[in-house]
Order: sequence, then C-alpha cells, then structure tokens
Amino acid sequence: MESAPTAVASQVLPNPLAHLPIPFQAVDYAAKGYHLDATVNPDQVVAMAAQLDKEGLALDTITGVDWMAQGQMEVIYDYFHPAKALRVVVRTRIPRDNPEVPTIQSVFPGANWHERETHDFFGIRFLGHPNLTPFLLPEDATYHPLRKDFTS
Amino acid sequence: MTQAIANLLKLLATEPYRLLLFLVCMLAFVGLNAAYLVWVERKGAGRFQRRPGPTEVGPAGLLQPVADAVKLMSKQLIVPAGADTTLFRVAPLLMMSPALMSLAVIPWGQGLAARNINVGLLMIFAFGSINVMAIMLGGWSSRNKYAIISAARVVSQNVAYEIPMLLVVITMIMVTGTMNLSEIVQQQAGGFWHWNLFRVWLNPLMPVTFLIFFICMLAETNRAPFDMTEAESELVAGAYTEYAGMGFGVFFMAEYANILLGCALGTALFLGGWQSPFGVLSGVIWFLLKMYFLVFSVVWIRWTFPRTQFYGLLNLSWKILIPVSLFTLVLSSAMMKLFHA
Amino acid sequence: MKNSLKELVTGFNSLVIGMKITLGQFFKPTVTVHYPHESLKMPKRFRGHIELVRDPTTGKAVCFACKLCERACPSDCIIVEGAKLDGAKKRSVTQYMLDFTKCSLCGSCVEACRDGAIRFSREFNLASTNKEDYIMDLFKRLQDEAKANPEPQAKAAAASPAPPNAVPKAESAQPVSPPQSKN
Amino acid sequence: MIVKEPISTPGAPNETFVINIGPQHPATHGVLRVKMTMDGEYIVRAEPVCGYIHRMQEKMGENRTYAQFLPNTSRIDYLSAMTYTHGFVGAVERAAKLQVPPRAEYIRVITSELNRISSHLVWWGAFLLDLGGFTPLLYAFDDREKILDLLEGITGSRLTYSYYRIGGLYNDVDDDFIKGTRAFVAQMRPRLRMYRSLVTENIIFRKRLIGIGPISKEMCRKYGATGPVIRGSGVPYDVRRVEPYSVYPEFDFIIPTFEEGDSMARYLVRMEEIAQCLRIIEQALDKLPSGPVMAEKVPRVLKLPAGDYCYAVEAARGRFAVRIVSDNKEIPYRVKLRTPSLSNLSLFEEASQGMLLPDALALMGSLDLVIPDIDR
Repeated sequence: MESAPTAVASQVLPNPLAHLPIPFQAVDYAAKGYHLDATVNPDQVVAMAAQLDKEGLALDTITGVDWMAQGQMEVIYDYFHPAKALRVVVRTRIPRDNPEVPTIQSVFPGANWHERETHDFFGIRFLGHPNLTPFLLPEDATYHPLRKDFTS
Repeated sequence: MTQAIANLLKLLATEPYRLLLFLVCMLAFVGLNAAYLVWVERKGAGRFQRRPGPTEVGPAGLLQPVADAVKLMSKQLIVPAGADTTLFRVAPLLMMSPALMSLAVIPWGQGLAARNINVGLLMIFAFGSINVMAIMLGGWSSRNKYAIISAARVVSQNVAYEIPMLLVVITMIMVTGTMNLSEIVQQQAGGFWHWNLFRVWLNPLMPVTFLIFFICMLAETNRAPFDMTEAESELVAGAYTEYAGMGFGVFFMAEYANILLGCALGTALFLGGWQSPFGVLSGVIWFLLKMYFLVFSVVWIRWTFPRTQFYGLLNLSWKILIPVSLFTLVLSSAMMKLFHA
Repeated sequence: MKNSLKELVTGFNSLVIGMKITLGQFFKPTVTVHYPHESLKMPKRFRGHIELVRDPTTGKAVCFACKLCERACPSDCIIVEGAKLDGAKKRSVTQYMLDFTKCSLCGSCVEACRDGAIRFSREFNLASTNKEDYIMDLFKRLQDEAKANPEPQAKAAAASPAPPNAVPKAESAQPVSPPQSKN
Repeated sequence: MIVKEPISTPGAPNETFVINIGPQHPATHGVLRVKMTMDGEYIVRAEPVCGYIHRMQEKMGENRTYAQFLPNTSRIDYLSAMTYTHGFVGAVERAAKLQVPPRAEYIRVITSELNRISSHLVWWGAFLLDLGGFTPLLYAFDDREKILDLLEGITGSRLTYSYYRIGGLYNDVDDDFIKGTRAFVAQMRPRLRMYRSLVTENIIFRKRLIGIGPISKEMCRKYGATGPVIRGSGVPYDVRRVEPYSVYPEFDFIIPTFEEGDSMARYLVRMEEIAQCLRIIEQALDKLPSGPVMAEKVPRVLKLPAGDYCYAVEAARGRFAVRIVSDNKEIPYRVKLRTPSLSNLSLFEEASQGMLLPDALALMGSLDLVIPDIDR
C-alpha cells in the first residue's frame, strides 16, 4: 500500500523559472506546499507579477501577515500554474506604520478583490487601486481586524 | 308549487334572466375553479416531485384554497409610495373581468351557454387582449423596477403570441365557416374522428394547428415555460411584486381563470366540446373531462420545463409559429378551394 | 433550413421525453417523511447536544470534573465544577452547564473526554421560543433522570460512541437506511 | 442566439437605471448583492457587493488551537464541508509531518467524493431553479438525501461534518456505510441518465445555456478562477491531478474539460464530474485497506514548527488552499483560507457586461456560488 503523500521523501526540484530575474528559492513541496519562494522589495511586485503573468501563471490569492514584533507587514502573493504543478510565493515586507505597496491590478484584474480584502483586514494600502473600499467588512469600517493589536 | 317552480324556470329561461343566472353560475364556477386549480397545481406539483403536496388543511389538503383565501383577504392592501393609486387598484379587476366575460360564450353543453352569440370567438379575442393591458398597468403603476421590466416583457410577449393565435383561429373559422362556438362544436359530432383535431382531410396540419394554439395559449396566459412576467429568479414576482393580499389574490385567480378559458376554448375548437368521443352519450361531462385534461397538461408542462429565454420566446413566435400558422392558413384555404368548395 | 428543421424536431422530441419522465414520476410513491406525524430514527452516531453518562454500576455520573471538555470547547459553552465529596476517593461533578446557544455541535468535548463521561444525546427537536431553555443544566438533568429511573441503564451507557482515538471495535449495527432504488 | 448589440447607446447615463439583485432576491441563493446598472434589460455594469455574512473566520483561526479551529472549516462552504476540512487538516499534517494511515486517506477520499456529488446535486437543482425549472431540484434533493443519510451514519451530522481529524478520522466507517455507498453508486448511474434526458437534452434548457456567458481561458487565468469554471474553459486544471494530494494518484479518473467556455460547458463539466466521482468511490471501496484510522503519536498539544505551510485541495467549486503561518505556539499565527468562489465570482463583472439580465443570472448560476465561501 502506498503511503500518503505527507510522507513523501523530501525532494527539492530545480527551479523551472530560473531564467527570470526573480530571486527564487526552490522549496521542498512536500514539506511546505509550494515550489518557489521569493522575497522582493515592495516596488518590485508589479514587475514580478508581469513576469509571472508572461510565464502563464495565475493569481491564487493575496494576503498579509502582521509581524508586529518586527514592526513589519508582510504581503504574500500566491501564484499557481494552471497546467503543471508549480506554486510560487512572492513576499514583500513593508513598514507596519506606513503599509503601502503598489497594486498589481493592472496585471491581474483578479487582484482587485484580494487587495481590497487585504486592505480590509490589515489596512495595507495598495497604491493605484481604483476602489479600495471595504469589501467584506461593513461599508463604514475603519478598523482592521487581522492586525495583531486589534481588539474588538 | 311545482307550477311555481316551472314558472320560475320558464322566467329564468328568458334572455335577460338567463344571462344573469349564467353570470352568477359562471362567477361561482370560475371562483371555485380558480381556487381549486391552485389546489390541483400544488397537488400536481407535489406528485411530479414525489411529495404529497398540501395535506394538512382538510382531507387531502382540500381546504387549503380556503385557508389561502382567508389569509390573502386578511392582509392589508398596501399601495406603495409614489404608485399611481387608481391604476394600481384597477389593474387586478381589469385582469379578472375579461376572463369572466369571455366565459359567457363558451358552450358547456348542448344549448348550455350564457350567450350563444354568432361572433363568440371574436368576442373572446376582443376581451382577451385586455388582460395584457391589466398586467402592464399593474406593473407600470406600482413604481417598481422589476415590475416595469415585467410590464415591458408582457407587452412584447403578448403582441408576439396574439398573432399566431389569431392566425390559428382564423384557420379554424375558415374551416368551420362560423364564429359561433356552439355551431363549431355541433360540427364535430359523431366520434372522435370528427373532432377538428383529427379532421386532416380539411387540413393535414390540423394537429400542428392545435399545438400552435396550445403553445400560444400558454404564452398568452403567461404560464411556464413562458412565465417571463413573473420570472421569480430574475424579477422577484414581476408585475405582481408590489401587490399584497387580495390584490395579488385577484391576479392569481385571474391567471387561473384565463387558463380555464384557454383550455375551454381549445376544447371547443379542437376537441369536439361536449361531444363524446364515441358518438353517443354526449354531454357536459365530456366538455369538463377534456378541459381538465388540458388544464392538467398545463400543470404538467409547468412542472417539467425550465423557463424559456426571452428572445428565445420571441424567436419561437416570429420565426416558427407565425410562419407555420400562416402556412396552415394558406393550406386550408387552398384545400377548401380545391376539395371542399 | 435543414438544420433548423432538424433542431425543431429533436427539440420537440426532447420536450416529449421530458414530459414522459415527469409523468413517470407522477405515479410513483412519494419519498418524503411527513414530519410532525412521523419522524426518522436518528442514527447511532447522531451528534445532538451532549449529556452526562451514568455509571452503570453506581448510577452516578461518570464525570469527575477534569475539565478537559471545558478546555477543548472552541466556543466556551461548557462550565464544569466538581468537588471532592466527603468519603469519596475521587472528585465528582457538581455542576455541568451547557450553553447550547453557543454550541456548534462539533463534538470536541466528547472526543476530549478520556473516560466516556459525556455522550451525544439523540435529541434533535430542540426548538423553543425561550432562550433560557438552551442554557442546559446537564447535571440536574442527570439527577432528574436518576430519580425517575433509578435502575442504571447499562444499555444507554454502552451506546455512547467509542472515543475516536481508540482502536475502533466492531460498531454495532447502525440504522443507516440503505438507499432504496426509487427511480 | 445571444443578441450582443444593445438597441440604444449602451450605458448612456440618462438611459440607465440601477437594480439590486440581492441581498434578498430569489436568484442569489444567499446574501450576495449584485448592483446592476441596466440599460433596459442589458447589463452595463454588474458589481457584486460581498460581505453580508462575513464571519472573520481567519481571526477565529488566530484565537484557537488547531483542533479547535477544525469545526470552523466545515462552515466555510457548507455544501462541501469534507473537502474544506481536508484542506485544513492536510496543512496541519504537512507542517507536523504526521503520517496518516492509508485507511483514513481512503475513507477521506470516499467521503470527500460523496460530498462533492452532494454539492453538485444541490448546485444542479438550484441552477435549474434559477432557470425556472422547479422539479429537478426535488429530484436532486432526493438523491442528495441518500448521501446525507450515509454521511450522517458515520459522522453524526448532515451538513457540517467535522469528520476528519488532524492525523486521521473521527471514527471508522462501518459495513453499513460501505454497503450503502455501493448501493448508492449503483442507483446513481441510472439517475444521471434520467437527469440527462430530463434536463441536459431539453431544448429550452440548451437554448438558455449554449453560448451564454463565455469565459475565455485567459480570463480564468487572470482572475484565478478554478474548478469547473476553468475546466469549462478547456483548461484541465484540477488540484487532484496537478498537485496530487491524499491517495488520489491511485485512482483512475478523467478530468472532464469542455472547450466552449459557455455556461453549458460548465454545466457539462459538473455533470461529468458526478460520474467520475462515482468511479473514484467505487475504486476506493474496492481498494479500501484495513488498519487504524488515526495516526499514532498525534501530540495532545500540537505545536507546529515555525514557518508557513500551504495545502490545496480540489473542493467542489475549485481550488481551496489553506496557508498556516506558525510561530511555534499552540495557536496559529495566521490562517489564510483561499476560497474558490471568491475568485470565481470576481470575473462576473467583466464577463457579464452587455448581457441580458436572465442570461447574466444563468451565468451566475453556472459559477456555482456559495456565499459563505466568498465572505468567510
């Protein structure tokens, strides 16, 4: 009987996007759930998105993580490939007191809602976003519930 | 005593009283039918969907229509702010009355019609167009966007389906040579092969003609699959969205009265009216049996098919039904000229 | 022209087939359960609200207020209090409150209990117009039940679901009604 | 059949009006609101407004332990609760490097696929309801009821199962379940044939779907649409095949795709998927190994090593991915739930432009939305 894939021996595949000028690190899929991981500067995310778009990747989701202890916010862009097993994570860190990052809506129109949601939850401003109004929160919400210092 | 009753009957048989008597009977009949067709519809829907339908009020849910009526009557009639009050209140009545009046010329049995007039068919179609107006006014006056869309739909739908309907009826008038419904039924006496539906020697496309009539009847009464006016997944309840209580109730009853009228007309025109299928024992019972069979088919169709697309509905009328019905019209006139002149 | 004629014929045919199918269903028996008059038997593993289990030998609650369930509950809907009664070797439960308005019937509490002291009840009809009805005093219930039925119900205690972490033993027969062919 | 050109100038401000489809409207099956700017019956702009049942599931995830968050995963997409729980426990197991016993994985596949069928059946009935056909809904619920009975028999619950546990299952299945499932598979096939003749081949139904709401491959990719939506556009993307998880590689099944990209293609994908689910269930029942259903050595107090972990599953509506960010505590630092309906709905605004209202609702129905899945 085959064992479950959670126990597949760890193996790091070579980077299939090595030709791109993105500082990718190949990651063990079985351990992490994605293949490539890159941390870039906030001003590079649009260029990254455009390059990944050319490679035929699709936007999975955008989310944030509040690293309050470090005074930073992390914005995570998840991409997946519609034809092959290739999951790409692009991260960027921005200061927590002024969380701003350019929008990638011009590349992936689907980013619109994910960015609005991330703005809702973390207060991260996506510069150039056409409609950064509350998406899931009430229309008049001014709070950002997923910030670690949020209390209801 | 018996003499008095006989005298009374004789008096009632004279024209003005006869009309009154029939109208009262007709009102009762239509009211009862409209109420119980709702029951039939719900019970039928239940059976088609493998569930029992209404069962709680009365035996087999037979008192359900009464409960519904009491509930509807006890509700407040709300006129929405900004609505055209007069039109809003008139619309349901305008929908109900033509159906009632049209039923006056339907021959239920031999000599059993409120008014046996020579232009019966013409009268039905003259009144028939009024209920379009009623839905349109109801939708327009209630000042609701869904209702207005619905009002626009009902007009274009009914205009489209009035034409093939009339073409079919003109065919029938030509074939039978009369607009008197009683006479049309008389002509179909003597076994089901004499029914207009099967008189293919008059027109080989007679069954198709009946089909067109039936489809148009469904469309004219806004029944599924042509219920564009109250397409609940798009327009909530269409023109009836703002109606509460008996305002809605009258619309609802009028819908069933119109179905009843359509089915009665189909029975008289195509299925031999009160004539028995075997040539003997003709009577009212046959008329009712045939009519209720058509009503059942209407229910059956409603609970089988999804709603048509709006342009699909218009395409069906303008591209299929009108050409075909024109063709049958031409064909039957040619046949008359050639074989039955 | 030929295509549209063909479409007309096949289309009409599809309508006739559809009507045949619904007519076929018309004459088949109904598949519904007429609820207030008849109701289904709840399966063995039905997750209703929880209830305390009585020890089949002593007739008292098995629970000794270890509070594992209280801690496991994601919605904080259980309050357990226990005390060491005079002469008893171990603690026993003195209060067991379930705030059913918060409970999401997830079963974490039953799973957390290592001694099988709570189980799911088979109660499904919990409708009420009164919110207080849902603040359930399970300990009182148990005592009421013990008063009404002093014989310890060995059978009821055995019916409590096996702790999920245990090696599954042969489950007793379950009233999973085998789907009957109805088409 | 679709009429593309509006009669008057589309979108001229004095020609348009706004209607609300939702949040209380028969077409939206939940509390979605679509603000439609209309030109007659043509849609100039349809803007979905979400958040009416937002419950902040992700914040709840930061407040409770992994085991305590597990019941929440059943309540995101209540129609395919099994697959969502699978995604969450998968992520935790991946992080904790737990090895799930094969019997548990097989039962997960069987129950997930049963749940997928039940989800598709609800969609099928509700979609037909959107199109004005009421009866198929009841037939679908009749069949779904049998699945719910089976799942209730083993999990004790009919909708929010919470059946999977970190490291295995809540409970083992019994013989009744296996027998019942086999019986269900056997009698579902003729039902599918009945559905085909009653609905799929019906001319009215076909006319309403063929060519309506075409969505291109490119649009799916740009919006991140997954599941039957992308497969209906001809892309064979299925997490079960592309990023295999659990024991799916051991089964022989087809990923149905249709090139047309219209509502009919999405419909056919789901109907074909039901048949494929039945195949998977049959194979899994045949191969079902014996053994425990819970991993050994699942720590009572679960702390995941610091780092972030993803796990994606193919839910009934598409790709559901969980991202857990851990800081080596009992409580996750961050739980991100990537739900398919959100991405699938986000393309509606672009796809519905210039459509007629009933067509747009047919398109919306064919996206198979579950609103809590969007709002979370």
